[in-house]
Amino acid sequence: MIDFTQPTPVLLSEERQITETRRELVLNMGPQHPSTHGVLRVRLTLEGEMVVACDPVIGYLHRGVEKLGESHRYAQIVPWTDRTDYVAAPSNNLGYVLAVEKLCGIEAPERAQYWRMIMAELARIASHLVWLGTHALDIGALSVSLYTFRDRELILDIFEKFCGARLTTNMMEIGGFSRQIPPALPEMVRDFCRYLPKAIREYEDLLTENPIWLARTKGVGIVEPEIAISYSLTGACLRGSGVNYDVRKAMPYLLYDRIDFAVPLGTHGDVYDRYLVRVEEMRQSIRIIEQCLDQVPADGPLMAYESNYVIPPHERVMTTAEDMQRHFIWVIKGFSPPKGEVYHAVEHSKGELGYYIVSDGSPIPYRMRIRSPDFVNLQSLPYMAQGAMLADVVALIGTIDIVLGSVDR
Amino acid sequence: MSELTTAHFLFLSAALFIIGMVGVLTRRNVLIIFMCVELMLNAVNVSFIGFAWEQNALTGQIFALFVIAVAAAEAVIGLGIVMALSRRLDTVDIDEVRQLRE
Amino acid sequence: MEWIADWLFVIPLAPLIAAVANFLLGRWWIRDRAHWIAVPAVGVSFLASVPAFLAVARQHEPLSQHLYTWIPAGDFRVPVVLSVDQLTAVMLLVVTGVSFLVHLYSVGYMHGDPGYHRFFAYLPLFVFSMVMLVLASNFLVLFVFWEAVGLCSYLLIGFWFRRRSAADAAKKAFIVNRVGDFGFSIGIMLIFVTLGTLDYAEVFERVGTLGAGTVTAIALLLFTGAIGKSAQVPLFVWLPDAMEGPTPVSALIHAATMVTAGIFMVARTHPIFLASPTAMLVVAIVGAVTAFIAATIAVTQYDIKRVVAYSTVSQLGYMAIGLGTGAWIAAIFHLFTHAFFKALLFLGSGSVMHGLHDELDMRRMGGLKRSMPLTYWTFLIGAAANAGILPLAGFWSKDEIIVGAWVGGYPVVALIALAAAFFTSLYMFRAVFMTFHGEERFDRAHLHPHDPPWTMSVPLVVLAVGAAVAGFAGVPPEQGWFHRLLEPVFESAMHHEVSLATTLAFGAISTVIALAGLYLAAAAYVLGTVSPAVVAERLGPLYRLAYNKWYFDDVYQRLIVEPARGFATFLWRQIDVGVIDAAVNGAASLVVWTSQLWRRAQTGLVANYVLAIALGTVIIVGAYLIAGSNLFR
Amino acid sequence: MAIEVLIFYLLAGVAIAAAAGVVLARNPVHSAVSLVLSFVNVAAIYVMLRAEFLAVAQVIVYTGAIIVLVLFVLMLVQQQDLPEFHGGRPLRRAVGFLLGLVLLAEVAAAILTRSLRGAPGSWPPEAVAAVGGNIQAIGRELYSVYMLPIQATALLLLAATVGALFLARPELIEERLAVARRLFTISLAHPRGVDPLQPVAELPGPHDNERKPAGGDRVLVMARNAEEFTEQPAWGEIRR
Amino acid sequence: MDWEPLIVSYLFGFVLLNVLLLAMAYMTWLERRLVAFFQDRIGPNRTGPFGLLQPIADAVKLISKEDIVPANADRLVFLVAPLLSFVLAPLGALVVPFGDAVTVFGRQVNLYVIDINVAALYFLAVGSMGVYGIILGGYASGNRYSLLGALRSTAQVISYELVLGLSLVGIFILTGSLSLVDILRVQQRTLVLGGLELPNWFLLSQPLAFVLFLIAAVAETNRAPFDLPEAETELIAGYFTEYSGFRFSFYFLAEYINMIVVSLIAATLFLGGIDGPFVDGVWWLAVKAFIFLFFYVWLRATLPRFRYDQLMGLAWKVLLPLALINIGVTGLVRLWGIGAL
Repeated sequence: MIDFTQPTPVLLSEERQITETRRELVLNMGPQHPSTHGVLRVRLTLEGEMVVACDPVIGYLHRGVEKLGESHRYAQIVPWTDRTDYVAAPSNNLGYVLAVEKLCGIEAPERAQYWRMIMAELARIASHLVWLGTHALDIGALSVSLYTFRDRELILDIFEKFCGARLTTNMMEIGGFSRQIPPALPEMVRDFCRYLPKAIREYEDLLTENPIWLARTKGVGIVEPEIAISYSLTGACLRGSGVNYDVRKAMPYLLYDRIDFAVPLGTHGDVYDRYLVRVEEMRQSIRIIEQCLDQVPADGPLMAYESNYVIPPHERVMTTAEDMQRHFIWVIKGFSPPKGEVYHAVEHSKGELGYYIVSDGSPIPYRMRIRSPDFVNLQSLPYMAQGAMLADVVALIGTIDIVLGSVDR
Repeated sequence: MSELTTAHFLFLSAALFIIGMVGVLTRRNVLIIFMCVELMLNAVNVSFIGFAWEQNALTGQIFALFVIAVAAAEAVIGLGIVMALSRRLDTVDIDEVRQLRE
Repeated sequence: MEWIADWLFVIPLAPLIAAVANFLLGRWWIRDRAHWIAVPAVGVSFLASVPAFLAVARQHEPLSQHLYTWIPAGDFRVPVVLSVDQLTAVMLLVVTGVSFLVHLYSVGYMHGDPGYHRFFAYLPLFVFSMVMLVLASNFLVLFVFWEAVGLCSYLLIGFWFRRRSAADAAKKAFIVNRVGDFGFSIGIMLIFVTLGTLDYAEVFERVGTLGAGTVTAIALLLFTGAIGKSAQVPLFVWLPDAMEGPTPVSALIHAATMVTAGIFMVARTHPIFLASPTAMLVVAIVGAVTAFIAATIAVTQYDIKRVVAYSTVSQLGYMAIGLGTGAWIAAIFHLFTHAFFKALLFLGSGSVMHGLHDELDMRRMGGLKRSMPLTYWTFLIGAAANAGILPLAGFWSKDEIIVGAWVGGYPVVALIALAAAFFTSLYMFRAVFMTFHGEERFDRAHLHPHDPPWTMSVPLVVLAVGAAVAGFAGVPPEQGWFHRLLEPVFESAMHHEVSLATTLAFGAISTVIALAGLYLAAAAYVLGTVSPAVVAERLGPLYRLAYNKWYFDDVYQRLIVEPARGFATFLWRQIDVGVIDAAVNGAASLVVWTSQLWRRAQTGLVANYVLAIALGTVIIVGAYLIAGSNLFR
Repeated sequence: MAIEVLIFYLLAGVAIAAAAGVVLARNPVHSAVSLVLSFVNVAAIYVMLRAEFLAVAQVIVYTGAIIVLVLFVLMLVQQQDLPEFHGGRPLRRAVGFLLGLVLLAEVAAAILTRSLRGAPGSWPPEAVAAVGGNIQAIGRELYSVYMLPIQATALLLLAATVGALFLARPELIEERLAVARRLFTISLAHPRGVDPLQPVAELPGPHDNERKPAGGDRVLVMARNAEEFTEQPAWGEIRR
Repeated sequence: MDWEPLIVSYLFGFVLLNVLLLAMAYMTWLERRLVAFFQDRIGPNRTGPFGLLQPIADAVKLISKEDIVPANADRLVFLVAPLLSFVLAPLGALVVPFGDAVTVFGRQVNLYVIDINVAALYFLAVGSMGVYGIILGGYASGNRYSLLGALRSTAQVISYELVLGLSLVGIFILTGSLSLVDILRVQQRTLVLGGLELPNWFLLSQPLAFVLFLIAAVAETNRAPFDLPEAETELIAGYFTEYSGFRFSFYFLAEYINMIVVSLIAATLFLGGIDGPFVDGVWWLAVKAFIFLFFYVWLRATLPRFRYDQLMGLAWKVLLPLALINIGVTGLVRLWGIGAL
């Protein structure tokens, strides 16, 4: 246990002196390796099969999204957020647009908020499905990944129906949605909600009580709650350790305070608990989506109106002079939010996703910073991996649930 | 020598034994010495079985079986010692191991 | 029923399997389901004993099954043979039957204990050992399982080993028993030395060929074992302390079965005792003294389980009287009836404790009659049976022992036994009245006594029925069914000829004595006409003598434990450190010194050693070659 | 020349050549491979000598277990730990070769002048065939006449196993790892979020969280409120 | 010397080898199709009808690929190791009896290559030799993943070899012979059990041994869930990470032939081999072996992978004691003669 009253010495991996450790084997896992989820590189120091030290090396997918944010207008940044965590793109959009809306002091109409929630929860399910598939694949359960990807297709179909894109959706806009909801969409989502619990039961049949799965996940990669907090883990990594923190509950945004759902918390803090938590989160997401579909008004505006910060609706641009002017300015020059700084966080499928924006009153952010959850969560890998077996490392990488696009940005 | 006699097998045994012995005497790697010891044990087995064949008896075969069992035990302990050596002294050179002097 | 002869092995095997299973798997797999193995296993054992009993009861021929030869060392062979004759069959029924009920009772009593599986591993292990002890057909097997039941007793007394008193009691039981077992083992060795065999049948056949002194020595040594195991004076001190174990254990081991092993052993080896009148006299005297002393102590105790425990000691004394005076069948009959009512009393007191959250002191009970009717009535039956109230079980058997002693020519013993009977009745009803009558002296705010669940009450009821009617197996006295059953076993024993008048007279006398005890108890604790405190003060030294258990423990502490400890300290400080260690260290330093000289020859290079070996080989082979094969002839 | 003799020469030649390879190869792995080759050939010679069981035992025990273990150790021992073939102590090597030659000469002389014959044994090929074959014959002999030696051998193997476990006991690894953990822990532990000195009781009290059984003996706590505080499980017990 | 049986055996062995190779080729196709079926996919279906020509296409591709030898490989060993693996794999099948003797061209031909007295041990011996291909290949590649794969494989094969052998001892006790032909003959009898006429297959009298054999055989052939030496998510491809082209295909061949051989042996030892209802014959053996192969594929599609220490723990702490218990019980039963098994 770490003594919090004392500063802990931090030794950087590259400067580490290997003195009396001649017997150790240094293994470079990645950046080209089947189970590092992209281009993560992990330097493992092995003693036999046991991991003595583990240093994640990141940056192979760095594209400077934050820097790009400082040279694009506010509305142009939304597509860039898609490309950070590309398995749950709508959630990234959501975090950004909510931050900008908070900066500008506008709010999307109720109907749009409900649809944003639906899409964010669908994105969460999609992300968890990808995670479950790859995690199981890492541990050797081949078939689960194909099942989860099969079911993820259904979500991508919904996205496609809603906005035309499947992966990098770019669906949220500042102020709401400018397009109409396709009439068949609610029924499509409902169908999905009816179908998914069956699929989840199928995954659970394959894994939850499987002795090998239990042997591989139980007691592996334990993170105590204090440690989890001190690493500032968020998301399932934190809740698997039994710490009750979910942005949707702690700092409700959108209309989550109107929805009845529970946040699952683990009790042992190991890989298995994080698995259970994420599977349960999928179920809770279904509940949220169903409640949203019940509560969402069938009609009503989807876009905040009468503001310089949002793009005016199409027919009014065509019919009124003011709106045509506003449209012109919005498109050509962009909009200039008030001066100030803002941080807004959403509960992304991987944890707390925060956007911090500093505005100097110009149409371009002065600074944009993304607090991406997987980047932060990944730091706990060395802690979890120490003393584990080599095979556990892939399970641990899987359990953190990283997307390198989001880690490296 | 148009027919197989015990002498054939005894010569084979002797050859293997002496090769093994020379290996033990000349090599410095503990692991190779270990393998040479196995070779010597095996050579002895050849003559055991050769005699058994000559005498129409099973005693030699059974002795060879015991030799194999003892060799297995020896292998386990010997390799354990080699591992311990390399772990503690970082060497498996027989000339560098002088712990027996104490 | 003869087919059972091939299936005798089932009787010990079933509990053994249960014990092993619970022991190996209990901790991580079986846990709270332990009774699902143990209870049926003992049930099977009991069910297998019934046909065995019926078989020998019908045909009078002992059954036997050869399992395997344990020690085949030349002429000395120890086969493990299970043999069942009438005596064994009775013991089997008692052991497995009472054990089954106690197992059932334990399901409720031990529920929720963290060592549940451990308990249900030890208990069947005990049943296995006891059954094997009973089934043994030679002294060596008997001795092995004699020790095994001792071990089980140790484990079970110390079951709550985290409690210091329990651990101490377990140790005490073990050590005190060792004293007896020491004599017992010497006796067995003596038998082997003199007769060259350990098989029962052969020993009994040839016992007549021995000199009187040898037989007496053997008999007395064997009886030493019985003194230890059956808690006779002077080695009874462990039994009351053994109440630290869980109550079902007390009921099973320290009342119904294990302590009777000594009685059983003496009865089993009766030809040896018959050959030595001196030994018989000693047995009778020890029994009488035990019966009396324990009864007087029981009157003064307040711990309900201790009262029952001293009662056990006292009743075992009665059995010893029976054995010593030649009333063999009566002794076994008493063993049989005693098993019922003593197990009942223990389970009853366990149920009282259960209701009162482990309260043991009778001064903090009282008035439980209303809240625990079932316990009350069953306990009352047990107490009355123990006290020898007509027509319950204890009356018939105890009376028979007293009559046997009287007509067997030991009138003094009989009188002591009668006196003890008075105290028996007194302490038994004292316990009943203090516990169940009078005002409620427990903390009524927190305790709500109630009758136990069915697994605990069913055994109570069954045992109560047994305690009530078991005595009729021996009616009419001396000619009852029980006597005819056991007659073949004790053929060689002399028979008492008892006139009807004597029987009736003694029946009347003991009834009067028992009622006197009952009246005195009632007067003191219900009617209040006699004040116990005043009586105790009047009797002064006598009361204190009894209250302090006749100072047995203190005497042992002074005379044995402390000198032994002093001697051990002396050995450690002076002999061990001063002489032995010094010698060893001296030898070692000598070796060190000489090896310092020799080490100069060692280079530490293995390769050089190997070279030397090879050189030696070459030289030896060469020598052979030159000198021919007769070199070393 | 009978075909058997030819086969024998072939097998024996390969066996001896491979044995020489064991001694001469520079790379210990090559030595091991040569040794395997030699053993397999010797096993084939055993078959010629009507010792089928021993042939198979030889392959299973020597090549299948012992040499595999040797290779295992070779790979675990780092290459830089392996001594050079050449260099150092030429005198000893010369003496070794010389001793080998002398012994060879002596043994050859012994074999050629051998006059002693033992009494013929009780297991001619017909007797062996009568009980079903070599393996049955060995079994009969082994478990009747050699009962005690085989028990002793079993004890020896047991002792060897225990000894090996002792030699390879994992404390060393644990010690090493403990050192590593002190040195290499990369932690960003800052006192943030919780104050460990604050007693638990002062945190918001535990609520009646719904507990949902999930998978075996695990439960998930279903928190409905951000303030809800879950009582801590016994972390000390499940720490690795 | 009588040459004729030798030549007949040789010819039969040649035929057997070719059949094995063909079976192996279609085993790969079957596995891909089956796994695809398990996973809601289609699998190879383009090359020929139902993708039946896929194995041939794969073979052509593999053979025509470049044979790469890494710079820091131990060249000789690197080149020989896959061959070793491939050569040893089908040897086990030599002792499998494929049927009673048949008459071909007026000659009595035994449908097995050899019937040796120690056939079962021979199978184990060949299996234990098979590890050399893996360990040498892993060592010679000069790659750390390969080395780790080789190390894992060594420990695994030694451990499971033991279980595999011990699980068969029960059968040896019951038959009193190690010859597969004898074992088969014993199984062709009928077991009468309380009025029921059952085949005397050792599956019925040695169920525990069967389960142990099955598990150990899966481990011995390095298949899921025991495919640690080649665990792709941990060790890329384990010992054959550095191999390409036809050397890679040799490992591949060896793995599948091993599977087939083990299935044949398992079917012969436990399921009565060619014994079956209606007419005995090699088709029953094929059906039974196919069941095993299907089981292999099924396992692969279903189960996650064990961890190295768990694998060792399973072998030494669970399977080995169980095997010993099985031997003890079988021995006692045989000693006391309960039942006429």
